[in-house]
Amino acid sequence: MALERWFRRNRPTRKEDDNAPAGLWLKCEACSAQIYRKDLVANAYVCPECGHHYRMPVEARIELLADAGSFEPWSGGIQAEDPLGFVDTQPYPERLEKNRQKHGRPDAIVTGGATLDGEAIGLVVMDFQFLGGSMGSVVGEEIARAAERSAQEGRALVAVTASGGARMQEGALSLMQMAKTTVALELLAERGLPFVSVLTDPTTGGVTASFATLGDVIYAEPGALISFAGPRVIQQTIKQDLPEGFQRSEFLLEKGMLDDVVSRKALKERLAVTIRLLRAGSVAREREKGVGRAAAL
Amino acid sequence: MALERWFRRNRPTRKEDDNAPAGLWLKCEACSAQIYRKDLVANAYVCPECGHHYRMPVEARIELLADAGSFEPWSGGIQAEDPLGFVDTQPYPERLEKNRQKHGRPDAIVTGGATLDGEAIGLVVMDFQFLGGSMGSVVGEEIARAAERSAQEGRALVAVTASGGARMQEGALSLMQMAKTTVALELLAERGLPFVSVLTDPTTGGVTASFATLGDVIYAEPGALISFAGPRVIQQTIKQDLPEGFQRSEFLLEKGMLDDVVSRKALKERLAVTIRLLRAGSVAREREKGVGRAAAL
Amino acid sequence: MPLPFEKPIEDLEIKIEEMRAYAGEQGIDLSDEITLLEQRLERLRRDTFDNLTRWQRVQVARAAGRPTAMDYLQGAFDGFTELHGDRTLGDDPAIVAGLARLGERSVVVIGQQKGRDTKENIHRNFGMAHPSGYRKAMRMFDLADKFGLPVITPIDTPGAYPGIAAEEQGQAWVIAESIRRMSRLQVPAISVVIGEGGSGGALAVGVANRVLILENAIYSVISPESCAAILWRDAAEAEKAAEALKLTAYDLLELGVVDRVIDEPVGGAHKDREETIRRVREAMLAEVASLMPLDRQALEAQRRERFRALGRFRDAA
Amino acid sequence: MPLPFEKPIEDLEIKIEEMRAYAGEQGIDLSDEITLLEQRLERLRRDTFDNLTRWQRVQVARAAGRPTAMDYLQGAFDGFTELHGDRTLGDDPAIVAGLARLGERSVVVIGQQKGRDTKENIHRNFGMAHPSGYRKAMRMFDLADKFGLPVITPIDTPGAYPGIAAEEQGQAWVIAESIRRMSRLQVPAISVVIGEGGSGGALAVGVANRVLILENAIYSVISPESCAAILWRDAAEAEKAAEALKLTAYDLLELGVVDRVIDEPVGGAHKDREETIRRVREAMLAEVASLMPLDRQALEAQRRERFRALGRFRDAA
Ligand SMILES: [Zn+2]
Ligand SMILES: [Zn+2]
Repeated sequence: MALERWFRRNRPTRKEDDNAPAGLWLKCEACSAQIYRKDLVANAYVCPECGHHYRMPVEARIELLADAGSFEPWSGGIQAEDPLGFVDTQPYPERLEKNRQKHGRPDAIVTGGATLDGEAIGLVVMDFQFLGGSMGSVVGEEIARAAERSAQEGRALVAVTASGGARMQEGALSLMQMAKTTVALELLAERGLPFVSVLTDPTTGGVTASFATLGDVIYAEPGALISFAGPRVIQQTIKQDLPEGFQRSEFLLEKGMLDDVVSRKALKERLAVTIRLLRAGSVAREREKGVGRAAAL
Repeated sequence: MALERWFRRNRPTRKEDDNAPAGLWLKCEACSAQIYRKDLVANAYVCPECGHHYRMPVEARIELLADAGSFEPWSGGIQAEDPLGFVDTQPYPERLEKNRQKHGRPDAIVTGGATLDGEAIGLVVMDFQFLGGSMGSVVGEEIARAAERSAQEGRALVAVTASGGARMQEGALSLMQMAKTTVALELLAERGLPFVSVLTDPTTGGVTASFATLGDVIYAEPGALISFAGPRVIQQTIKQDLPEGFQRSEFLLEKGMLDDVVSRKALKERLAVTIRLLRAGSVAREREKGVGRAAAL
Repeated sequence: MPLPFEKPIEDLEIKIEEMRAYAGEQGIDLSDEITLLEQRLERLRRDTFDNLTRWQRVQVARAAGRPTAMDYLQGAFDGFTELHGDRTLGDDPAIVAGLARLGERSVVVIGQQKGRDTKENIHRNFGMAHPSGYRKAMRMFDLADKFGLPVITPIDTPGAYPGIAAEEQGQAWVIAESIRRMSRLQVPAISVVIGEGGSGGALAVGVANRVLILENAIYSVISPESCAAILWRDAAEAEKAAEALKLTAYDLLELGVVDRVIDEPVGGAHKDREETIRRVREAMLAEVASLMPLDRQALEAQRRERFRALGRFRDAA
Repeated sequence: MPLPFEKPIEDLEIKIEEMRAYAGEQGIDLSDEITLLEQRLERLRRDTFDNLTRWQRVQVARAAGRPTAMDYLQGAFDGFTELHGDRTLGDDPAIVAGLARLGERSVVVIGQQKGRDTKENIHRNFGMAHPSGYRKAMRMFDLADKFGLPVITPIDTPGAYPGIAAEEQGQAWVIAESIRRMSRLQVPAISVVIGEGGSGGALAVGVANRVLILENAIYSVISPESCAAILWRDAAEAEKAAEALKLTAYDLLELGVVDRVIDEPVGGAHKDREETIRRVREAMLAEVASLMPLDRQALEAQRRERFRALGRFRDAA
């Protein structure tokens, strides 16, 4: 479970931007090339040498996809409660407060309206740095609201996922967000508005098993871990090594689960093209409907 | 292709009832027991010793399923043309005429109305002895009519299939029967009437790949060969031995393709129970509909 | 084998038995003593089961002898006719589905089935479904919609199976699809958590108009053991995790995750299977009856609203 | 490599080339002779291709260099965006599907793809789809219905693959389902047989409102080779079988199996790919335009009636 990895990793508090190793220079974890950190950031967190896709901060993601100046935030108006009075090594409210402080947002998600190459969209971006991108009541509610508002405003919905799964500190309520986000997509479907999901590293557990894989079209970034159960859980269950590339984007493409693996560089254009092609149908339908059975074949 | 087998087998003309070896006594092809022929017939062509299911004649099948005296034939009013002027070792019309004479029906199918344990049904029974149960225009049309008439008369439809596939002597027109029979089932679906198919040995090719596998519930008899491509074709293609039990009912049950394998002995009751359970829904819906949103939750 | 906290109860039961045997052998009258002990037993049972800790309830929910889905299919319904296969990948024994009669009505039943013994447990994969199982469930949803049959789903699974084939075949995808498909049903749908409601693997067949739960059943986002392994790095802390997760029937009722708790006989469902099955049957009958007047749109809308509303949050500071 | 009956044409082409080269080398004017030869070539081409036997058309339909589905996807449409996978079993390269623009309209395209060389042929399994391919097609039908996009299916397959995995995964089931799913489309659907329409494997994506066919394409219930193997016990009798099966474009038009034949350039599609693609594009544009005024119900009804009516029979004697 990616969540477990997240917990382990985050014991020793890390630098502000956890998406790429710190320092002026870094050694690429994929190709071992020495990269100038600024070059990596300028290249949308893709290794300029080998194309390895690093996780990227929410703000950079929005900048990547939304047309300049078009993003208008919708999320942020709500924050989590502690419905279970959950305490592990620290109380849930404290954990939340630290994350709020550190990441400057109420929870592991940002949503908003934007244009993407001119197309009106609702944009959902998950923040894996905030409690492992786990989906509790707030994440679920923000996604549901974004889907509903997009439907009302006639926007396509684009969701960029990154999550360790459900937020166990909210117990069964977090499980229920899987159903909540799913039913919230229905309004979009009823209005013939596309929902395109973009799965990024890592997308696991309850997020993968709900709205993330219900995209009309599903794209994934190269090399992303995408799963229901995490590799460690599976390894513990079956006591065997996992196949090479197991649960990575390319593997899942081969298994028929993805529409395509799209590099970050090509992502915006591909989303624009896809949304345009899907939306053109309802436009044509609108224009030509009502003529009915008049024309004989 | 089972059709090929049929052609090979049928070169030397066989006795009237080809469904079981001739003679007063026979040796069971499955358990090698000596069986008195009349016992086999009396036992619905199931070996009394080992339960091996032999193919059974159409009339015996109708007797097995229809309540005594309830069967009223619908088919028989149409016969095949020779749209291609097809000649192989003999002209198609001659082949047809011989089969008509021998089997006493216009083509490889009998349909009719009946009650099955009191339930009103349309019954379709294919005749594998007639040109390998191949589906040409007449078989397709009779099935389509039976489906439509059942829908109009509020009957469930039961189809007992046995076929080598499409009738190549009618070329692409026989291929089109796959679509014709499929669309004819739509009326039943629209009226909430169940279609239960019973796949018997052998059901292959275009019949398997159309109406036969579109049953709301699909049963098969034990040991029946059910396939798209026949074992010989596959063997020729892949040049390998086929797995044990490949394409047999029990194998397909395991592969998720069948609702159950049902012995001939249990078949009538199972069909009755299934049809009753499926039909009860629309009855209840009918009775209780219209109350609408009145009752609050 | 009694559960740990059942030991005093069992000891007392044995004592009463012994006393009875002794009285018979010796031909003496100990009926007053026995009656007293029986009253004590009854009190002990009640005290124990009225005050189970969450972790103890987890143990009851998983207890050997607790009625499984199949026990309900055979005991609470009539003429259960199993339908096999997902028409795609196979036939998953961890999910048992088919047609049956509940009282006067035909229904579609989709049950998650653990084994009743080791052999069956292995056959059923301990009630952990593969994608094939959820595909079978979706096929049943289609059948239910087509023929207007209410859907009943007895839930009892540790979770969807975490394995290589399951992931390759899109476990996440199929759970998501099943959630959506079930939410779109045009017929009444009732889920009953009869044992373990394990995470997404349970929710996949739990998007019902009414979600019921047996008194000692649990429903959780994660098993206490896995939760403990993550939070305290020690699966042995499961007891602590069970407390923290608030996964019992009454916790869930308070959270709005379930709509109704069905009381178990004193001593737990495994101590009186027949009575448990009878109570579940009564509850299902009542719930189906209450939903039948709703039309298709109303049923779908109610289900959608029910799940849309779940969650707790407040305005950001 | 020319087809056997193309040999005289190719010989003449070579002769003209040689004469041109010779004239150039020698600096003499042979233009009159060349013009004469070119006229003869044109006549020879026309005579040959106007009088192809059925078996020769089968060879043209399968000729190397004949435009494949992908050639149309890239040449007749704009902005083809491939979508992969069936969300169940895999991604079958024998069926290429996605979104594209046809003129002003967005459409869903589902093409059966043979290889353009040996390597691609192996990758594409010679255009023979597995169940996964048909499941992908069905997913595209769903997408088309949801977004109101017309469906175009270029057909070119020897047939659905006859193999162990294909049978295990329900090849027959998925073809039947695909036929039904396509017949239920609520959008215009157009099939174009561009090469080989091989039996159920072709029909699975051929249940369209309008079925077009290229002049030298074929559409048959069985391949001539298999037919010959069954009827004459000799695949070499394929020529005879091709004649008997009446599988050419104009045969099929007469039988009502196809609605329209698209002429190929003289010499066959493989001799002028661009012009062929242009003509197919024009035909598709016209057909989509003619269907757009129909509403959902009318489109479904027309498709249903079209296929319901196919077949030839008479009253029994
Ligand atoms: Zn690198
Ligand atoms: Zn025998």
